[in-house]
Amino acid sequence: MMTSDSILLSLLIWLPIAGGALVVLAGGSNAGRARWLALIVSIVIFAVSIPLLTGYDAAAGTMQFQEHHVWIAAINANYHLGADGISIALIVLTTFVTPLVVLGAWDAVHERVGQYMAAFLVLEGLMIGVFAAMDALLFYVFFEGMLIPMFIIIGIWGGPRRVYATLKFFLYTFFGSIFMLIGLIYLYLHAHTWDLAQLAAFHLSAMEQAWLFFAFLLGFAIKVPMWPVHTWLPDAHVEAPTGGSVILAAIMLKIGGYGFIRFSLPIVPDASQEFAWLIIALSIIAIIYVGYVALVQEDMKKLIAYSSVAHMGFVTLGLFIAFALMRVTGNTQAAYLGVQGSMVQMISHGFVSGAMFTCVGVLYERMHTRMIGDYGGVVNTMPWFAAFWVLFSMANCGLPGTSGFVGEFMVILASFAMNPWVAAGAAFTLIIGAAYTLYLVKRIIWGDVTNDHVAKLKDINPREALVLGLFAAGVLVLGIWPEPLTHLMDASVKHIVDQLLIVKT
Amino acid sequence: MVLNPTILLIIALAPLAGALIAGLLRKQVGRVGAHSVTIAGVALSCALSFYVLYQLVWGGAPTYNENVYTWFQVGDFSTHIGFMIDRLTALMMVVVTFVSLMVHVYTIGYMADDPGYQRFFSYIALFTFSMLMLVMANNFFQLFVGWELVGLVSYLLIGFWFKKPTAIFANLKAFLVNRVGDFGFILGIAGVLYFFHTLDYQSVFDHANILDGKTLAIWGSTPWSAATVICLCLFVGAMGKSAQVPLHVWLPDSMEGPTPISALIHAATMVTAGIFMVARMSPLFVLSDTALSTVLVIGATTAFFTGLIGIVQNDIKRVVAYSTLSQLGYMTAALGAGAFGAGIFHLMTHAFFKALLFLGAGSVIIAMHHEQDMRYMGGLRRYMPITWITMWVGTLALVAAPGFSGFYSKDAIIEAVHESTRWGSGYAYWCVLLGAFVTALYSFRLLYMTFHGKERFVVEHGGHHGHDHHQAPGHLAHAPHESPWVVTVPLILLAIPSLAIGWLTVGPILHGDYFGAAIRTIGEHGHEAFAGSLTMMLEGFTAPPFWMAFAGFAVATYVYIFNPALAGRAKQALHPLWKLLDHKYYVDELYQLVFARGGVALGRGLWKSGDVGVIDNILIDGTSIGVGRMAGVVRWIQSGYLYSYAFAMILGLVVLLGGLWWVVRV
Amino acid sequence: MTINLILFYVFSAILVLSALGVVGAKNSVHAVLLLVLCFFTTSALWLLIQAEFLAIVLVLVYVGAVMVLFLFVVMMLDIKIEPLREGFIRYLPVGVLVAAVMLAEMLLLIGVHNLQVAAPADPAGASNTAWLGMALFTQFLLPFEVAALILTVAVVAAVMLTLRKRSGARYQNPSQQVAVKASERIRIVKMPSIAKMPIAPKTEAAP
Amino acid sequence: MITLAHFIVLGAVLFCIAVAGVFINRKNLIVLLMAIELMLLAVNINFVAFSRYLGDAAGQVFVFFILTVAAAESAIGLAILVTLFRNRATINVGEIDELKG
Amino acid sequence: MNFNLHDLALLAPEDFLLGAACAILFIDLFLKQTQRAVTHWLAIAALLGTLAIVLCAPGQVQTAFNGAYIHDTVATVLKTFILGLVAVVFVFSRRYLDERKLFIGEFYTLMLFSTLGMLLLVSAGNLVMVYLGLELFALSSYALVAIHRDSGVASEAAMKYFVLGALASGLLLYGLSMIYGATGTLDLAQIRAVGGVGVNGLAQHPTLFAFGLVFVVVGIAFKFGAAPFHMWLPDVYEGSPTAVTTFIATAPKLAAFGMAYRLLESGLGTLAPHWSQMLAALAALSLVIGNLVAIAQTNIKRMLAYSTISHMGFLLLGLLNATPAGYAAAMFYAICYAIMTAAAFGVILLLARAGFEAEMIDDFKGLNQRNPWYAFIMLLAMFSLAGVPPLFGFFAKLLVLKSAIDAGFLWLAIIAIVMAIVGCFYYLRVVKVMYFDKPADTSALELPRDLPLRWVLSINGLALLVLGVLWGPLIGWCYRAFGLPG
Repeated sequence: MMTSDSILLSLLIWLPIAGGALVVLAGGSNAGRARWLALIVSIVIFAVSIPLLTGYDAAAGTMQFQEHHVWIAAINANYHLGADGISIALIVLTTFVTPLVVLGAWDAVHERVGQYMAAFLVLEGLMIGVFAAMDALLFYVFFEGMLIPMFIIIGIWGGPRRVYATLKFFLYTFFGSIFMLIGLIYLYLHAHTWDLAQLAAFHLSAMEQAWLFFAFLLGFAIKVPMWPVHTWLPDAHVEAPTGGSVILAAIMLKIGGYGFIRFSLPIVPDASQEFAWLIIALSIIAIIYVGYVALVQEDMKKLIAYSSVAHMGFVTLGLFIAFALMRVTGNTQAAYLGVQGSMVQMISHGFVSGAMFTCVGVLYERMHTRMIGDYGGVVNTMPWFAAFWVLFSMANCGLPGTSGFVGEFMVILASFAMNPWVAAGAAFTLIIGAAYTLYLVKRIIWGDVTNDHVAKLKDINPREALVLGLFAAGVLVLGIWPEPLTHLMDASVKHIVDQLLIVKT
Repeated sequence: MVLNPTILLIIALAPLAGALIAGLLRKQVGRVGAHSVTIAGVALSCALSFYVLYQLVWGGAPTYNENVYTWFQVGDFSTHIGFMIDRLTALMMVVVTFVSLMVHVYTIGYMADDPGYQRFFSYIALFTFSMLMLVMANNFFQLFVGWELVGLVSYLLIGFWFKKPTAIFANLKAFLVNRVGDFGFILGIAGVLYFFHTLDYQSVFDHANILDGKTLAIWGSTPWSAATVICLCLFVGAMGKSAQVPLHVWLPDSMEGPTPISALIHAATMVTAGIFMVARMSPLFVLSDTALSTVLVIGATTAFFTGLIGIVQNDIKRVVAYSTLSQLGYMTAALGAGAFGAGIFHLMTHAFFKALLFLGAGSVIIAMHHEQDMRYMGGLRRYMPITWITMWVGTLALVAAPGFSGFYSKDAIIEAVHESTRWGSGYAYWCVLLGAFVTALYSFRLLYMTFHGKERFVVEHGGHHGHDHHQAPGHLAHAPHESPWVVTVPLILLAIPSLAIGWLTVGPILHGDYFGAAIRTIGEHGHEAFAGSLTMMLEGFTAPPFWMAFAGFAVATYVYIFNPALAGRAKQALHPLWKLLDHKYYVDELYQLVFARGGVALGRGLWKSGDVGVIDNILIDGTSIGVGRMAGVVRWIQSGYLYSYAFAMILGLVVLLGGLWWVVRV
Repeated sequence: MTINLILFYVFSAILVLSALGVVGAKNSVHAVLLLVLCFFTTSALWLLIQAEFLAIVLVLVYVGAVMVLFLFVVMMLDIKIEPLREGFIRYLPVGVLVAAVMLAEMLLLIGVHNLQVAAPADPAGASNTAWLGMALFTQFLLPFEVAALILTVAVVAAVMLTLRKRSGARYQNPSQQVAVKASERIRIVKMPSIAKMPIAPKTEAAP
Repeated sequence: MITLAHFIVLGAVLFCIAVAGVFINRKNLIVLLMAIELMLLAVNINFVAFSRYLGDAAGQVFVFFILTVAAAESAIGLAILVTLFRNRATINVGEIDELKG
Repeated sequence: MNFNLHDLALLAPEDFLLGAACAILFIDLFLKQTQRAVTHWLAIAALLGTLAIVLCAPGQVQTAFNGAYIHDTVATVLKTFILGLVAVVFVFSRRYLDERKLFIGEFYTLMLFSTLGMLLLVSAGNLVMVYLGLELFALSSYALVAIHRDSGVASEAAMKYFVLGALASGLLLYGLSMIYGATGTLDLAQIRAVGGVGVNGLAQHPTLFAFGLVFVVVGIAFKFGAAPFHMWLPDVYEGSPTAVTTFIATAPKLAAFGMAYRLLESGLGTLAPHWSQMLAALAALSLVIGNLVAIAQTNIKRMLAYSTISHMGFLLLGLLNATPAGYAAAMFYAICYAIMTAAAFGVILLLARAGFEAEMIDDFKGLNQRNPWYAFIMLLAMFSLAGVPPLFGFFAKLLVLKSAIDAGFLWLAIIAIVMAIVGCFYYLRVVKVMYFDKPADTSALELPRDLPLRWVLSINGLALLVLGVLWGPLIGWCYRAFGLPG
């Protein structure tokens, strides 16, 4: 079967990769040319992704922009792309963040600029591939392929312990995903297809579902990351260059959540229901435990990384309460809200964490330290920067009016319908999230100038202001009016949630 | 006559526009531009708010309840930004915008020398916007949005002088304590959604009775009444914002912010959001006696015990701050007693006189060159008569001197608590009654220590070197003098309602049908007796609260005017009590120990032993080290000797042969 | 017990003992000679079951060529007879045990009782050699060619590995020899017809 | 009567001796090469016996090839041995352990 | 049956290669050292010519020489890649040999004979041909390992290779003798047909057949280098001149697969339940030992040797399924492995200079800064070996894992993936050294002006990426070779 509604998704996958090759070939020796080329390519890609938003029929909520080509006939694997509201939201997030990363690294990276930019562009293509793949094998290829550029990014342009961090990152995530591969192979051997839609319709016994569930869980839980398999993230974030941290936090983590939506929920719904308590418990632990851990971090990036873990707890929580809601209480409304909440949380976290890491990068470029103790009173010398930082911090602790609030709000509301205590656990983030975020703000931004280095800081330049401003725009727009986003995803979310009712055993 | 949505939008957005212009274009608009644009915005809001109030009260406009836009829609559930304007809302809008306007004007004088001038105006205008969003909300979601936004602005303003370590400690503390309240609040909202499937006020209030008989399994097998759970959760939010015990700790510290902020946010408006919210939720609260009892007890406790602390404070603003706490306790007690109207009424009167007191205190502070310790004041009435007089007005209103606005509201509260038969009302009555004494005591103590008696400050002439930052306490470079008109005019404008608003409005608000359906009340408070403001005033002179207040006045007068030495002796005699009060019952210390240090210790423990110790070191790195060791061991087999290689092969063969034999042996 | 069987046991005993000797011998020369003995006895055993051709080939090829090669190498290399190392004694029991276990397993799996078959009659009308020849040149023609190839490889490899150019030694260079031109072979020297002095002319020969 | 079993057992015994020779021998590479020759001899005995007792020529043909290859093998083996000896001046198995780990 | 010309025609590739090899053997004699390039190019031409003939061969299954030679698609696929890879090895090796005074005709001759042995092996139709093909290829390899006559380690490696190889072929032969005894025939097809209870063989004795199988499996495992028959492999990889290592690491794995397929499937297919258990045990051990010990290596050649062991474990995962899909997966794996390894060794060869072997992992320090392109090629090779998509190696792993799970060896698949993670570590270490470490010498790397080497290496490296994305045709070919729709 060879059908194509559009080549948009293919373009979005391959343009960045080709662009990456172009950047490294044409700009390998000339840093300036590499930067401009990368910027132009990434902006073009963003422009190309706009028709996804405008051309998408949100009311239908189906997979659109489909492309279907036979890839490997021997094992019935297809190059099958498609995007629904959920995918589109994440794809556009990716195309939006990438130019910002390119801009953000404009002056921060001096060595091997061409390779740096190329790595990000290739990464972008692969990530879009993950969000667009409708074939499990294709998904897996993109899913794993992402590790390579990220490994390189952390390893080359990272901090002093970059080798440890990047190896840990790679092996950790590889470990998880390879079990998922076993699960996928098992599925293929029984269903003789890699097509996600067909897999979702394939009947599996309770035992099979349980095993598959854990295979998927390992893969996605590490990616998200969920407690207790989160420890790669702080290390990776701390050591990664700014752009790496931004992409890692803003998009790569989302792939775990996206995986749950595309794999665990529809393919093994009964096992997902069976073990939802586990995920919910882990999510709550992530929110509370990791929150406390974030509180005591001495390294800005580590703190933000831990806060990412805590925030991603909302994503998994929102997804897995849906089972209890749909199947036990029949509260469809709350189930929608929960899943939608985790989606919104993902997008929002993309902006917020991306922005936070960019901010850290701005400081790091000037002071070459990430230790909180080396800062203090930055507001005195960098008022505009401080304003951005406070804004993003507020978004990070879920202040209404910023994007950080929307998803948390939805998930807390939804989880109350499942169990007030779960909601209480989730709502605890209001306290602990504010505690670690504002404690950070207090130590870095507020106060009198603590040392000469801070005294010499210069406020952000127009380029940085542009990057932070765009992030801020994302944070605020989404916070003030999330309706377009929820509308984009609503029908797709409904579709997914309705599928949860299908009992497969 | 119906309300015009455009006007409502302008009311909300005019301050926001001012805030954005002043904040983002501070270089371009300059100082004058900043205060002009924000004052213009707030003044417009204020004027239109009065117009709206007029339309509602006199124009017969029906309650306005429309959405502005859909915030999000998920399935059939949607949240909106929208306005519900009834008389309660309109009253709050007027109070908020009026006080805010006064504070804006006052700020011109108060912050004249501050480098963050534009930023300040931007913040307070933003606050006005947020507070308006809060009070004008037509749904729980927007309520929460406003709720949090005012928290944000409060955070920013407490930490306005971000170089002061105490300020940035206080703002963090304020935000976190508020967040504890919000924690409960959001759960309450979640509960509302769970039972009502909507967050719109109207639908919820219309169907409030569906909560009847609904239960939640919260703990063990005992079912909890849904109404109680929801109301308690919501009330936790109110406790945070309105600084009720035990979440009161942030409010005194919030005095680290500039005084206009203390007046606007931490006295007149934001802290009363909790009161407003509970009143707004009255249709829900009336469903749960348990919740109301809790509210009553907590309110009464706050009213009395925080007032006591005010007696021992020396910082002029802190005295007013504890007074605020205490008054908020009164309002809460009123809510708990079911007298929602009285609570709101006190909220309104309190807004005026407490703003007045704070601004007056601020005026004193300006005069004293930012010295806030009352022990270095005294006799200021000669230097700043307007401040002195207006402060007297405010104080009399505060102590509920009959006729002053505070009298009408506080009396109604005490009466309501007295009449209440709810569990805990006996205790509450004594608290609020004794509170009247305490209020009078610390209020007059403040007046006397500040304006009367001997001058305890030294004016050093010719001290031109630098500013007075490094001055020893009580040493002033210039003689105190009356504040400029931008300060005194707001004082006067606030003194007028402090004096008269109660007299004028007690009838319609408390005994008339002002609130209509906006507030659901229980009981028949005061209906039997109201015969006009004058009568009420006269009756007031015979009621126990008056005598309690008078006693307070008498004691204060004796101790601080006639026998100043007595204060010191009393302090000696009642040392343990004094110490307890001076340390605010050690609540701060306790929290610091348990939550702050405990939290950090917990975090460190989880991090070091959990994340680093178990997960990373043992599981992750341990595995890799283990693999490395195994590699070393296995590597040893590859000895380099041909015979061991051959031996390995043969061993493999032997094992395979053995395996085959095992398989075929049967 | 037939005479054949007695002969079988005798030869087998010699074979096994000499094989043990080969493995355990301290002196390489002894080992080579014992191996030769092994081949001889094996050859005898094969004669017992009328595999004459291979019996003879074994002696000719192995004893005549391969073992001589071994001996040659043993003699050529100056090999010290080294004392047994301690490790050898220590691990010997393990080695013997493993070998014994292996033998036991093999015998168990072979199932000796299943192999008590007698030899069938000789194929009528053909000698063993002819019989093999027929098979070799019809059915196994391709392997035969490949075997030839293997021998070629062995030659090439052996020459490559062992042929060394020693400094000081003189070698022929076939490519030079083949490529030589007539003009290089002989130099025509012009001589004056009148010899003033009886000096012998210098000539150079191609190396 | 000599049965097939006699030869196969003999082959097995010889084979085991040869194999043991490979891994028990710790001093002399040449002996090792000879052990391999012994091993091939054991195989040859098997083949000849099977061929004879099955009345099939193929087995003996195979032996013929084995003999040929074994000769080539010895040639190469000894050539390598000589090279090794030239480089290391020893053919002691216990001393040839530069490559390990 | 008699010999006829048709038989010889079917052997056209081998005929051609034999003729060419002999011709080169002679021509080389008459070349001066400065003209040695002629040998080089002739050898490559010979291989490519053979390759062309292979590809032109008819598609249907045919036999020649009374079944001694089998022509089928499996053989065609394997021959194609064997020939191609040997040609690549030639291109890669030339400069390396030249700089070490090893640029001699014997290298080419022996290599060609060895290749011929492999071709015969993968087409072998009876046990004799299996043995002879194996020996032709093995004996040449032994000699090649020792080609650097003045190198102690090379002769040591050769000696070890030789002794253990001879031991292995002795074991194999013992097994073959038992199979012969059990079936009474040397022909693989007949062996399969009689299945151990043949008319000619010892019908009453079923275990003899399986008994022989054990030795056959050992022989095959040795050729693959599967643990515990892997001991030769690290020493040989390390000790040989890198050019020879490259050869040993690539094409022979295909030949070994061919041999395994011929023996185990064509001949002993009826014993699949037995041998698949045995292979499972070997696979598990190979995976564990190969990956674990590789971590501890500092010499990249040795590390790649252990990685080979683990890869052979993976390959066996496909083989033990004993279904056409499994064989296809294993063959695909062998091809993939050979291509990946060729790239890795190609980079080592490229970096090696006179007096510098570039065989320590640390020699690759900062390669990315000195030459990004070849660092990238090595990166592709390493990630491919590690099995990270979208590189070629991943898909090979995918297929063999699928086969193993399909065959019910889930436990084995789990061991395999766990060890793959361990394996990842040491491949990543190479990438780490190349990309994350600072080079000792930051100047741009001086690369040889050997353009064929650079181009072929680049193509080889990129092939890992391209085949990773478009591996459909290749797996399709493999599937069709085993009669599956592809």
